[in-house]
Amino acid sequence: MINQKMPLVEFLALRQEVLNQWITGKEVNLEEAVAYQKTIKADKRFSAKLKQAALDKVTLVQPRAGVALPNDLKKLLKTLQDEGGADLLPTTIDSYTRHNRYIEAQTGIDESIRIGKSLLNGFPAVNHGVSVCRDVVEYLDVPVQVRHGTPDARLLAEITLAGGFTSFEGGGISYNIPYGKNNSLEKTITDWQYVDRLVGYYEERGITINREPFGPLTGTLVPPCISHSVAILESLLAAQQGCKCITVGYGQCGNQIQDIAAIKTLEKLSKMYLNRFGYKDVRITTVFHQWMGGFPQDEAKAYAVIAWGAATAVLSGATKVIVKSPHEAFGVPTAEANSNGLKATKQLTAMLKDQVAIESPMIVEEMNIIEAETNCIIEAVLKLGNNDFGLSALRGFEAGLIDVPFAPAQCNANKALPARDNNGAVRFLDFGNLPFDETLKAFHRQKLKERAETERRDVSFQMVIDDIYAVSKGQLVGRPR
Amino acid sequence: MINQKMPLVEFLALRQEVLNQWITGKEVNLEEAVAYQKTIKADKRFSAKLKQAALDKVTLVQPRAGVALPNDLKKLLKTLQDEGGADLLPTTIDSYTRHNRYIEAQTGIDESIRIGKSLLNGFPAVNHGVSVCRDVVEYLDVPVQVRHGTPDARLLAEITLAGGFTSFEGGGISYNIPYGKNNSLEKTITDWQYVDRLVGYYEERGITINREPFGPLTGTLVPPCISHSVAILESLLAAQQGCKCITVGYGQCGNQIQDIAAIKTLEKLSKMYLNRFGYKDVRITTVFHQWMGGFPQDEAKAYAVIAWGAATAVLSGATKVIVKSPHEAFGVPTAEANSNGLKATKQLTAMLKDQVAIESPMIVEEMNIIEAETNCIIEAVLKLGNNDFGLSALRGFEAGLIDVPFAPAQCNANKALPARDNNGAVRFLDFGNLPFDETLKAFHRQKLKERAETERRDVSFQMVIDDIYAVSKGQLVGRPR
Amino acid sequence: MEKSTVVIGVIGADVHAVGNRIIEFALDHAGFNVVNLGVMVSQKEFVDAAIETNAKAIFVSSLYGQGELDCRGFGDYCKEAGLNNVLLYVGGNLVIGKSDFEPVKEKYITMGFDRVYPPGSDINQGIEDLKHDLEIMD
Amino acid sequence: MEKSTVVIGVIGADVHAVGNRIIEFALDHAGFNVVNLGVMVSQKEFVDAAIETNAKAIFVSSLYGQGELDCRGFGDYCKEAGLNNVLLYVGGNLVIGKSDFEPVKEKYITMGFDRVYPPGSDINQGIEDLKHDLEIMD
Ligand code: B12
Ligand code: B12
Repeated sequence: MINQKMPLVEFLALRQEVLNQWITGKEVNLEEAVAYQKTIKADKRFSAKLKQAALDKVTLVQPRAGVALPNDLKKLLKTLQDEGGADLLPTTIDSYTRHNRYIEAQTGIDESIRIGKSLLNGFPAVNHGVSVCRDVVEYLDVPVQVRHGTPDARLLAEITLAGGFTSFEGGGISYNIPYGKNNSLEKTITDWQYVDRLVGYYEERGITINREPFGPLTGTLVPPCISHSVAILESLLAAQQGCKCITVGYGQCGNQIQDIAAIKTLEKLSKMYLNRFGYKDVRITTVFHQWMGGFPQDEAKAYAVIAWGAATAVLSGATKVIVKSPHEAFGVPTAEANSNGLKATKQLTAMLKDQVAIESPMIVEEMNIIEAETNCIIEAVLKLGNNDFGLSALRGFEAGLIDVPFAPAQCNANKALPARDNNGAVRFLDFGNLPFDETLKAFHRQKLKERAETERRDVSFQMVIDDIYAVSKGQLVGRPR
Repeated sequence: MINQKMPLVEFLALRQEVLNQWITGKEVNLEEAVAYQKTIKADKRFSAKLKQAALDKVTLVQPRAGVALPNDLKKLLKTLQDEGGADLLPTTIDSYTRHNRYIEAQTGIDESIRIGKSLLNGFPAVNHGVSVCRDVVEYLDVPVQVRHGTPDARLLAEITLAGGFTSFEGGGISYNIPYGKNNSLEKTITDWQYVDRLVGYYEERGITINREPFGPLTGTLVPPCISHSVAILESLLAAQQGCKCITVGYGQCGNQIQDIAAIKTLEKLSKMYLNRFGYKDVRITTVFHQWMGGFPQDEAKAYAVIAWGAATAVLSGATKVIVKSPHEAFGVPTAEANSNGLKATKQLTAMLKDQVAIESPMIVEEMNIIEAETNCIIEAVLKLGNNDFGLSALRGFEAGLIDVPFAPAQCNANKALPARDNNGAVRFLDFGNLPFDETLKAFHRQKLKERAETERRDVSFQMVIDDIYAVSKGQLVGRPR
Repeated sequence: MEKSTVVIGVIGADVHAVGNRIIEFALDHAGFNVVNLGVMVSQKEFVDAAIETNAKAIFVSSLYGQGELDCRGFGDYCKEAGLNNVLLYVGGNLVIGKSDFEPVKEKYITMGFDRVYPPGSDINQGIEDLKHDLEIMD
Repeated sequence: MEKSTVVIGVIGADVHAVGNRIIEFALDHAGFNVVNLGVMVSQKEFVDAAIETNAKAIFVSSLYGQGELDCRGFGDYCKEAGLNNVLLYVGGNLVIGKSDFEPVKEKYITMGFDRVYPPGSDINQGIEDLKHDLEIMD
């Protein structure tokens, strides 16, 4: 980890090592890649399309999707574009690639070819290499992003950016904590500094690549202040390496007031901290993820959850919304199910775009809470790390000052526990080591006390379990039966 | 039309005439019917279930459904109850019965039996008679309501209330203006005074039958003040005849602020006017109808419209919501499609029930507008009719002081024209003879001017046409292409 | 050139008035002389109006699902009344329930209609077809 | 009576941790001795832990869709390691995409699992079955 923009020579030296990780690394020629990216027109670039959406105050829709084989991927993405009306497209990477297990990914490809069906849960872009990526991206009319969950995504970034993708999701924290078990945070942050430096390199050469920290983390009862803190740290880390176009994200919690307040504060706080450290020319946009937790199995009910997410996304003013499908509870959706999620979402993004979002003192109050919480965390963390962003993150997680609920990573404290309050907003039942001041703690305790009284039971882990199941069982607050 | 509770002897004399309209009228014995209604337990009574819902602050869900033959109807309603989770059930009456064309209804029944498929768009309850109705109602576990659109519903009411239904939709205005062409308003109001008197009779005998004026009227860009005015007049007319349990309704316009404000003012104003005329013991609840205009054909998009209606219903605090199905644009839904509409709706009524509705000065402002408009209309109308409710309605429509957009009835002025403003709220483009004061008129003109400027076109009928198609084409405001 | 007359209306006990208004507006704008009978129109009223106004076409709408019953024998009835050259178009939600359009179309063709339109059709399609059938050039 | 031991974990490169936590909590409450290997567990780790702790059952979870690849030969591998009497249960989202459960079940039975659970199964069902299979009385 370093605390400055990685010097060019150092970066270039490191590249050789990275490109040697798998055979396809050899295909990447940075000069040629820059030239290639320059041929991609504005309407197929993430940065331009997001900028326009922010100006027009509309919410763009984007699905998740990826399959093992290039031709299937092209067909799939084209359907999502033409039938589903996706404004932005993804390419979701398979789980072997995410763990740099390229040999197993190759088995997955071979097997998929053999039985004529994708056995991988995404597209193994590294194994396929640069020219296959270009072939995919060129086939489509809208910008395409790499979405994954890869702790060490250096080679993946090299190949996909040379391959014509114009946005890259992830970060050293957000693709470690929810996506791995034994990865050292120091290493993942360092590896992502490389990715950001690569994006910074393109930027120096006049090519803006959009970067998107993964907002929802574990997708499971993550209070806004936690995901905001990660988004802010990753934005600072990215800006430091020269990224200029960042989309910060948040996964819907379900209470509309909290969700609207979350998107508003996410944008505000990200900008504030970037400004504070002098990154004034970074453009911030926001992404709202439709409900990321367990879904109802019934498709009609799933549609309702999807639509509620779409509505909240627009009314919160998010720049884009990531869409779920009615198959969510079961498995990777068919192209048709995925399109249906998009169409349902688009109906509402369009129907609601002209509505003035409701202004309310209740939203302002919730914003104040989220800001206070996030500031407590970020200030404490930055202090601990002497304003060195990477070090701050590292020490912050070590000390449990940031703590992501239900994360599989061993470097996460896993002491803080969330639960819903009586109105469905996500609060803390256990603070772990979160550096909240007494006023904030009293607020959370009071909120959970209200719920406990309504439900005539004690505040306990059973509430958390009930909350985890709630949405899939048609509730928001997991009330006792 | 009379302006008092119809004297009992008069009512009983009139009954003989009504019961002679069709052979099944002979089956009705009022004494026996009262005794039968007394055997129906609280959990199968509309009045009790609505009261409880209002106390619990939950929103009940109810579908529309009806087929020609009793056994099919039983099966259909049972599916909606068990699969769809309907809290309240309907029986929608076919269009021949609505026009008292019992001979054609009989042909429809016979043909339906012959080809084994319902050729009628609803259940011809009059032709089937009292005991068949009881058989249907007894088969189910939740309360059942008669939903129709019948200008002269006297015989239908006699048969269905004796048949065990515990709620009856409609009114002399709301089942004339949108549902007929040449019906005299004087006659329909008089005929509905009979229906209300019948309900009043049951009430005197200790049986509360819920009455529900039909809120959405033509379902097509009806501004809240128009439907509110009709609801208030029909509530007064019903209360005068002794009805004590009234559910006032409103059809979703699509702008959330206007919709929430509409439900809140509907309840408030109805209570206010009932109080003013001394009907202090009438219990008022509200019903929110999911979007009543043209639907998108695509089912995923239809789900989004349904879910948006469900969400707004709960957040507005409506006591119940009437549900559409994903088949809406095509035809009467199958039991499955209808259940799917219910399930999607229930997912959100349950998920959102714990959320505090957003309080906002914008909602208060919109409430003020709706109240001012409605008061202008009602005061002018009551003045014209010397506080005689029936006469007021009659003269009010004659003078165009109340004017329902797109109504087929000749007794409606059809001069006022609605269009959406720039935020999607429904305003007036042409006031016709609506008795608005200058401040209100200036407000509407200003709102439409804003839209015209945004769209760079004049305010015109083309806007209205564009608005009529908008939702089915995935918009709310019908913007020019 | 003289304007051609089209009789329009919603058949049976059907009161869906919105589409009917728009059809009137669109035909009028397209240069036709429109005789709008409104909603709840009987077969007899359609035929009488067509004879009286020397109409070139009748546009029947049926939205409420009972069109199958209402439109029975419409073609024969027109022929009996001597309306041999009048074009008969029908559109709307022509049967109860969501169903394949082909069999529905056939059913109405058998009843004597020249053209049949599925739910939510663009009225401008109907107008184009009418111009084509009447050999009117734009 | 001594507590029976169950080894649990999420197989392969799968990091879905939420269900795993709940399974641990539920088995623990039901009176079992739980050895939770967490997420990203290899076949070898499952087998080693089962041998070491003298486990009566292994609960494999796979959520992320690649279970078909990860679970291949699991039964044989257990047998080779001498785990002949250990019950093998598997649950989660066992294949990619929404599909009929019967063929999925068969596929996993063929791989050597004793019981197979469809997406979103109630863990208490698994616990009941386990008690039945181990002949534990409540
Ligand atoms: C939350 C979530 C995530 C979080 C996980 C956070 C974390 N680290 O835990 C995040 C966002 C990180 C994530 C990532 C991914 N996810 Co995910 N995720 C989900 C989601 C929405 C909920 C899972 C959950 O927590 N459920 C709640 C728990 C309580 O239920 P459960 O896990 O099903 O477990 C219960 C039962 O199944 C049962 N059970 C489970 N195992 C066993 C075993 C036995 C023996 C028994 C008896 C019972 C049993 O008991 C458990 C407790 O009640 C599901 C979809 C859904 N279900 O709605 C998708 C889902 C599992 N994810 C999926 C995918 C594809 C991914 C990604 C590959 C792609 C992506 N979207 O980025 C990555 C995978 C990364 C990796 N390497 O594993 C797919 C799997 C597809 C498939 N099988 O076809 C799903 C189904 C979504 C979908 N439809 O596409 N995901
Ligand atoms: C608004 C509406 C109402 C309003 C009507 C107000 C009024 N008086 O006009 C109210 C609430 C009163 C109502 C009542 C009923 N309705 Co209604 N209603 C609708 C709805 C939602 C929209 C209709 C509409 O205005 N569309 C907008 C206009 C512009 O489009 P359009 O009518 O389709 O017409 C266009 C095209 O079809 C085409 N077209 C039409 N005719 C022709 C003819 C030719 C030759 C051509 C070329 C083109 C053409 O051009 C028109 C202009 O663009 C539809 C469902 C939908 N479409 O989403 C149901 C619908 C038509 N109604 C239906 C039913 C069953 C009823 C009721 C029986 C039951 C009830 N729910 O109370 C009653 C019927 C009363 C009666 N006797 O007719 C059903 C019909 C079922 C079926 N066919 O299987 C529908 C389809 C809803 C459903 N899925 O159940 N309804």
